[in-house]
Amino acid sequence: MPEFLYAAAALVLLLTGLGLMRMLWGPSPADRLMAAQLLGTGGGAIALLIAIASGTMAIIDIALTLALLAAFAAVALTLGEPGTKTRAGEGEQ
Amino acid sequence: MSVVLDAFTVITVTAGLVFFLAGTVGLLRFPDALTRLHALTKADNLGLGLIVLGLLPQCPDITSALKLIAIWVLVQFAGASASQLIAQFVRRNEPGP
Amino acid sequence: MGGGAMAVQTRSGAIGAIASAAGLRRFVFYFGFWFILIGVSPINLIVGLPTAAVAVWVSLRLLPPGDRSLSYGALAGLLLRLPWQSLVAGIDIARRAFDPRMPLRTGFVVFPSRLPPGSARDAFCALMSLQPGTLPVGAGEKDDILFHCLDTAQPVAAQLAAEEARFLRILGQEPRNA
Amino acid sequence: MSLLVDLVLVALILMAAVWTVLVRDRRDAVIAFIVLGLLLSLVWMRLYAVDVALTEAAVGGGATGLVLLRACARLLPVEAEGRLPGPGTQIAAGLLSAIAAAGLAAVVLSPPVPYPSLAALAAENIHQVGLGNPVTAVLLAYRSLDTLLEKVVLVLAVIGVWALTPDAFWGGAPGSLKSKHASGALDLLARVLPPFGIVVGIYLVWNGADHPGGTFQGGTVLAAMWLLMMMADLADPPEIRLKRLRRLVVFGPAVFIAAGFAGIFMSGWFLSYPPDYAKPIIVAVEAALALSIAVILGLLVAGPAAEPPKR
Repeated sequence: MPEFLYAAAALVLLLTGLGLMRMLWGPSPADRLMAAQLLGTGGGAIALLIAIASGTMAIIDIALTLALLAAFAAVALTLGEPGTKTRAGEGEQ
Repeated sequence: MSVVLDAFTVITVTAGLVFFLAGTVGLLRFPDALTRLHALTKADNLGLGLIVLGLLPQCPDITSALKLIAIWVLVQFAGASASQLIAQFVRRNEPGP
Repeated sequence: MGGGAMAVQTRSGAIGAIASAAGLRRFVFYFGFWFILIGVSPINLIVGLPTAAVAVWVSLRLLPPGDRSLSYGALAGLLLRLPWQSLVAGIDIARRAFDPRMPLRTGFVVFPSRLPPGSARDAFCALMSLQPGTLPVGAGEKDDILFHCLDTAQPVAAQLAAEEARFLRILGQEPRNA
Repeated sequence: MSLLVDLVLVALILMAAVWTVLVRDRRDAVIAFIVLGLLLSLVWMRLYAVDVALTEAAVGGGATGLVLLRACARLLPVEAEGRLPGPGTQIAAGLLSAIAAAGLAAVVLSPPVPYPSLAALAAENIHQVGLGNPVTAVLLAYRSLDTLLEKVVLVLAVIGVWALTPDAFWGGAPGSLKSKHASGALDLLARVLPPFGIVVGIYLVWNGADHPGGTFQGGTVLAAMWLLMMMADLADPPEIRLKRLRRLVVFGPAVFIAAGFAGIFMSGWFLSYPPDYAKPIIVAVEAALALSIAVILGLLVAGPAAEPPKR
């Protein structure tokens, strides 16, 4: 069984890695971010597969951390937009 | 019994891989950003869900099984939030319909 | 927790808030989450108590309990449907992605929502973004929610209305004319 | 099979790294850097260095993106005014980066033989510390002076960021992190996620004594939750003149130093813990450090004060 799970982890890495073509192609930052998002979910799946395959339960915590912070890149994207308030005087409601 | 559980794991994890493939294919093939977002959230959330389901019988104890399910729920919620945030970003930055 | 600025003023009320019915329910919930993470042992129990208390305190500030009582039966039904919905949505995507002709009829649907703006509507949007073929992309005029759809030939608005009626039942409101 | 995983991983990392450097748009470079962080976390996992993988997942997945994309937004008005660094500055920056990279490459490519390691000695004596996680034992017992100084550096970093405050704004609050575009999805996320994040953050710190995890991972998760609330306008960045805030910043290092001095009286040396009490002391120091790290990381992202103090 561990061999199968390791192979599955390798395949998830390969598949989500292929998705990174979208990071190269774009065209918009949103498209590039989607590739990162896909890799985040895939990374969680890889962590869970390896955790069970190797019996190293601590690796589950990596998937937990990735899951908890999965939406942060998408939140951060709006920070980098032109017109986002970051300077004095503009920040008031 | 263990053979049945192992077969269950192999089948569900393989199905999960199919949906990760679908997510990647959709992300690369679909014509515009909003359509690609559908592929991103729905296909790979299901992919992760099936992998979690397949790993449940292999968990050494009940708490780690529950932990896996909790991770899947967190990813669902994060995916739902992230896809809406990215969709709103796309709408603002691309003159759409 | 780092919320130094928002902390402290209401410390005296914190224990009272946690002792309320909603606070206790949430305390059990986060305490359970703590045990899922770490496993059961006496020393973990001791650390879990203040941890859950802090989580409840923050949770009560961020999501104050409403005066409506939730229908837990309807909520459980919705949560049980979630994995099934996820499966249908994923198969829908896979079918379109793998098909060489790629059958897509994307477009926007304006859905007039009966939910008031606020956390309830946001939660509805989050749920709908996990549904097959729909993705909320923002607010329209007045109470409208704008949805991006994979297949505009489907009766999307009717499906959304049915989902909204289910959602309203959780909030303890019987759908009036759905 | 594992060779295949490694090859794919290395290829992806090289691609992400080269793309980060080559891509011209700053925001695209940051996204590629986030991808690089995720991949690095997988590498550490592959090496079974779970502690490091956790740090990379928390820092690379959460904090780095926020810091860098906020920096991008700050640079927009600077760029609009045409105040870009001249060719001299750019060449100097490039040269310095090249020298740093060459130095690192030299160290990595020509290690001394045999490779110096204290791992066996550390593992032999770990029972004296009473911790199950060797990484935490090394960080907080064997080389605690290094760790202490690292945390003091974080305090200095906050002072450095605050020093950029214009005189008129001294003591005021950092600029709002609130997104200009209101979003129900962000609001819901910032109302639902923080309680879970608090439980996970404390779990990572507490679990870190005996299993992978620790102060930095837990502190980063807590900081991310605070920042999420600030971005959704559910919490305001605090005024930097607040005594309470400043006490929180120095609380962790202060507890650490106090534990160090206590060591002089209890067992003869600064930062030496008596074996029977080592674990409780270390856990207390870790808890205090995690709180300070959470506050410090939040303040570093929030940046220097950008409005005058109220009243």
